[in-house]
Amino acid sequence: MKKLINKPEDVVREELEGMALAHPDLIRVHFDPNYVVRVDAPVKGKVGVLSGGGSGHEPMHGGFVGIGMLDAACPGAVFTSPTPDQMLEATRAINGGAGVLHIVKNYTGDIMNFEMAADLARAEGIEVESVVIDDDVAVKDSLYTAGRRGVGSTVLAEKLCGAAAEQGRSLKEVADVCRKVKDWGRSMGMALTSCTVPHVGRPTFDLPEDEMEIGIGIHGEPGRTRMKLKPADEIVEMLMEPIINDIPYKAGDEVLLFVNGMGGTPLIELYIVYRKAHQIATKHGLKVVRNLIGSYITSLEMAGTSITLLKMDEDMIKLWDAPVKTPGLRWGM
Amino acid sequence: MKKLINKPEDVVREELEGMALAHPDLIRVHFDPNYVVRVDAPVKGKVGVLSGGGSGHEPMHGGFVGIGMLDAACPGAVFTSPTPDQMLEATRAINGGAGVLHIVKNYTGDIMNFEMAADLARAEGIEVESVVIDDDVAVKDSLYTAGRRGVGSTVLAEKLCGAAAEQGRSLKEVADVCRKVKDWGRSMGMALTSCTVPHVGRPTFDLPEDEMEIGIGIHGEPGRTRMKLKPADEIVEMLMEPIINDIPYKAGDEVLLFVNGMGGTPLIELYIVYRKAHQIATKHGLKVVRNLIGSYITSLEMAGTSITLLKMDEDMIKLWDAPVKTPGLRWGM
Amino acid sequence: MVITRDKVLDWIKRYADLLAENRDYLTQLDAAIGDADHGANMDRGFKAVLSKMPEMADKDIGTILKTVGMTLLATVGGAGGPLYGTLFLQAGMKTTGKMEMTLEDWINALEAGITGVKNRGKAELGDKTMIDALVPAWNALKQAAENGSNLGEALERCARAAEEGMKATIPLVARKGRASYLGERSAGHQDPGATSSYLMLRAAADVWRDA
Amino acid sequence: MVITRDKVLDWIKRYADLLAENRDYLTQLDAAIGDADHGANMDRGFKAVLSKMPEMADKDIGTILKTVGMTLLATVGGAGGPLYGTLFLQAGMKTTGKMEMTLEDWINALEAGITGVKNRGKAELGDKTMIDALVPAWNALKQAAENGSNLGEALERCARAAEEGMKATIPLVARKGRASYLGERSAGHQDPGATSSYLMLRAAADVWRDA
Ligand SMILES: Nc1ncnc2c1ncn2[C@@H]1O[C@H](COP(=O)(O)OP(=O)(O)O)[C@@H](O)[C@H]1O
Ligand SMILES: Nc1ncnc2c1ncn2[C@@H]1O[C@H](COP(=O)(O)OP(=O)(O)O)[C@@H](O)[C@H]1O
Ligand SMILES: [Mg+2]
Ligand SMILES: [Mg+2]
Ligand SMILES: [Mg+2]
Ligand SMILES: [Mg+2]
Repeated sequence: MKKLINKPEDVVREELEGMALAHPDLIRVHFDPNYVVRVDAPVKGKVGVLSGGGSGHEPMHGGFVGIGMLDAACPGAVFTSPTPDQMLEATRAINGGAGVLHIVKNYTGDIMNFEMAADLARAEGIEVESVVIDDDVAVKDSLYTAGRRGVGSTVLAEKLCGAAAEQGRSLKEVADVCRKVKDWGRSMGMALTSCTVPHVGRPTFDLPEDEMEIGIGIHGEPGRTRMKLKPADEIVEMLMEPIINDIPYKAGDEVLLFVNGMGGTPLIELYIVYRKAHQIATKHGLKVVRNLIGSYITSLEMAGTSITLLKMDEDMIKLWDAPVKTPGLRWGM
Repeated sequence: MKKLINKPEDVVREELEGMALAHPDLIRVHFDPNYVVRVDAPVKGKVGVLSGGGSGHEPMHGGFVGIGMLDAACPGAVFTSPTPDQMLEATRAINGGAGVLHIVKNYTGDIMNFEMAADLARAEGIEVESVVIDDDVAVKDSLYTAGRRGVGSTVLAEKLCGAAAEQGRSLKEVADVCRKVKDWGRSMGMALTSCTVPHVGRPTFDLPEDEMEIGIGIHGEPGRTRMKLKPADEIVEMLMEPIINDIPYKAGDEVLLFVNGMGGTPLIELYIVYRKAHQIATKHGLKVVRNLIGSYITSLEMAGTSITLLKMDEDMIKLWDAPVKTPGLRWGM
Repeated sequence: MVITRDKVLDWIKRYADLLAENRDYLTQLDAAIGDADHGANMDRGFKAVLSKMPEMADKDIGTILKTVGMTLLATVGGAGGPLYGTLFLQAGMKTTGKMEMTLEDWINALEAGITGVKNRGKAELGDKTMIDALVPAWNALKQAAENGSNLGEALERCARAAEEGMKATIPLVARKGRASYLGERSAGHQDPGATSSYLMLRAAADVWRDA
Repeated sequence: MVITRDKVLDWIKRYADLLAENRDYLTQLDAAIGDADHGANMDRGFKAVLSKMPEMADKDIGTILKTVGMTLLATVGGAGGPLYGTLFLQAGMKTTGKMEMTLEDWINALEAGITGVKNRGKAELGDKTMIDALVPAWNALKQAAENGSNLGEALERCARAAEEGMKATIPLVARKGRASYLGERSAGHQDPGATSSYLMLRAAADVWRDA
């Protein structure tokens, strides 16, 4: 296992300590229970936006705490949903009286832990809405299963909801923005290499030098299919096709195209991916009006990429362009 | 070789095409000869800031073209200095009448190619100043050798000089800012893995599973020493010690601390590195007043990190905080 | 033939030991169809539980089980945390104030725990989850009691049924939890949660055998 | 015993072929003490030169060599581009208008080229660069001419001296170029640039042997 870490059990705490040292102007880090919170929380009268999930996806979520995005983030152990007590304390810490939105990725653990936290918060009189992001088209959706995973759209939801909350919208309105992202966001990912969970010490799966996994999630879980390595353009086609087949929108619509790196893939490759993804979206008549290219929702040091397509209406474009100042995403201020 | 690319010989062109599709609001990409140029270049009366170097270090340099940073960047083949014709055309394209600064990293190839370009540009009546960045303390400096490599400080020089040029400072003044960075910036890097140059197809060096290279550059070249893998804190000590021993400043001074990822190292690890680097800097009485954490000057998919320390005076802090809007670095607008 | 408060603590310790021993095994199972953390999660949770042993030492069974449940909720995370947390919490509710349990009490407590898990996770038998170990195990326990088995016998039947249920998850295609993302590819692997549930009931059988 | 314009073109083609054949070898040498691109760089440059063959076909030697130099400057990049570009440009300056070269002419052209390389790169003999192949090679060429050797013999002596110079770079510690960053670790490896320079003079000896 080749990582810049000390002891596996200290990875999350030390990463959070690093974040606290690096961004005292933007965030505070609370330990035991662990959460990252906007330095001026709670913002009176503003809806609080909270997310959380296992660690190992940095900058998501802690890196998106700040102005115009998340008010707080709860990091779990690596790839493990955080616990209700973290979420409850963070919810309290960011409740400015206008209620709190929980942005939850659709994993059984996240769902259950956030559910318990929301129940406890409501019992204390805090208004809580939860929206579950489930955008991964690599997973077959069904009433009888856990449904689709939440992946790339989460980053976009956090930006858009954060901007909406910053504008002073109500909890319902902010949650409505999140529901639009939930409805309109579609993603799919692939891996060139496995990641290694620190406390495990060896790769989660073995991928021969000439093979790749298509349809992976963000936890080193195996994907939909394994196959021989292909040129980037063919890979992008394999990711874009299921997305395009699944989107509830059509030629002429405006979209945001998000090409994400899984942690071990350099930017030079992401631009090669973006090139083809943009071409395919355009060929289908979609207008790429905004984009995001970089490693924003990662899977430790996994090499690979995921593509997210999100339809954008006028309001969402304005929310996207609104100022944001967080360790991981910043513009306009 | 596991990469998201098509043919090795198309990597640079396709990456540039991806950039052009992604950022038409910020940059134009010129092909044959290749250069990336700010969309509104030349800006009349403004000093043009140009840099360039081999590809494989993204977002440097092309990702730093935009408002408040570079006016143009010349990408060479992977890890190969660009050629004088690219530099000459780019210099012409950004000359707004106030002259052009060439920010050059200290590699024999870069030096010679930029020298020839500067000579040709001057022959055309364009005022050109060149500043050579040579901040890598892993390399022993000497009058009789090629001297130190230019690494992390280059990113900082591009930001600060870009801001100075945006303010309307003269060529000499902008070059003076660059010379301050040259004088005050010190860096050192290490690798956990080698990178693979696309047209070579196999790792540049073989690093056993339990070993690392200390004192590497950004071209997959071997480092100063190879040794057994160590915990992150010890690695950071090994990088910070030669830096601290070499800096021409002292306790009480204000510094920018830049923790850089080499391309294959995820952010979670960089924060663990930052934590220790910040602690060491602070222990030596340096005041970390600004920082940068992320993969900004990479070496393809190499896993590893480099640390840069730059003394900041009041003017530099203001230049650092000034708005910047490029694909790779953005704030304030 | 009753399970004293001290025996309950012994059971928890034994289960904690089994989880520590099987940490890598559970992780390996989870790596195949999940995210390679079930072993670490359960071990972290039960290490935290062990650290609460002093404060549980003089408490009734209900308080002990609720403390275990709360501790798991706050330290395990993932799916395992709320599920095992709920199991212990609900079992604790059924045993409030008790300093010892009869076989009957245990059947009721376990039933409440399993019902809690079902309500929380909405998994059914055959979804390839811990439910596939727990439900047959409880059925066997109940049956044994009805047939007049003594405590030791009944617990052994229970543990064996859990083991069978656990093994029976191997051919199943997962419909709940993280393994469900794999679809057909999840078949051929044993469910990690069913395995940790079996270990829990195996610990009970071993520790309470001679109660 | 003169080198015609056509023979110059043949030499360039042969050198291009040698570089293509030795592309991986040069890259390997550069991987050991540099950045693994010398083979690809030179090959890319001379492929571009080959594509200019039609336009060079009816030109004088000076124009041919200058065209090669300009093409290398614009396509090779790195250290190799300016150095080989300068070498050919300077040699071209010395042969302006010539449709054929005597041994004397070639000695002067090569001297101008080498001087250009020295001025541009500031490397001295023993710095572990292409200079270590070029300078001894030129000395041997000059010596052979003074001793009255014919063209073929002189060129062979030149190529052999380049080869020896190339091999003599192995134990050296680099003081110029990228290999110098390695310090002592650069010893024990043959310099890639010295190797490509040897190939250049080897091509000349082979192609012009029977001029
Ligand atoms: N909805 C559910 N109902 C019951 N058990 C479940 C459910 N989802 C998952 N599980 C159990 O949880 C186990 C995985 O636990 P763990 O690895 O700790 O959590 P995570 O899946 O969040 O990483 C699975 O093996 C399965 O037995
Ligand atoms: N200052 C110099 N003078 C002469 N030759 C040099 C100098 N620096 C480097 N070289 C030659 O260039 C070769 C490397 O060329 P190449 O790999 O194409 O460029 P780069 O080092 O930029 O990757 C070295 O092997 C050496 O022979
Ligand atoms: Mg998990
Ligand atoms: Mg090079
Ligand atoms: Mg798991
Ligand atoms: Mg080289």
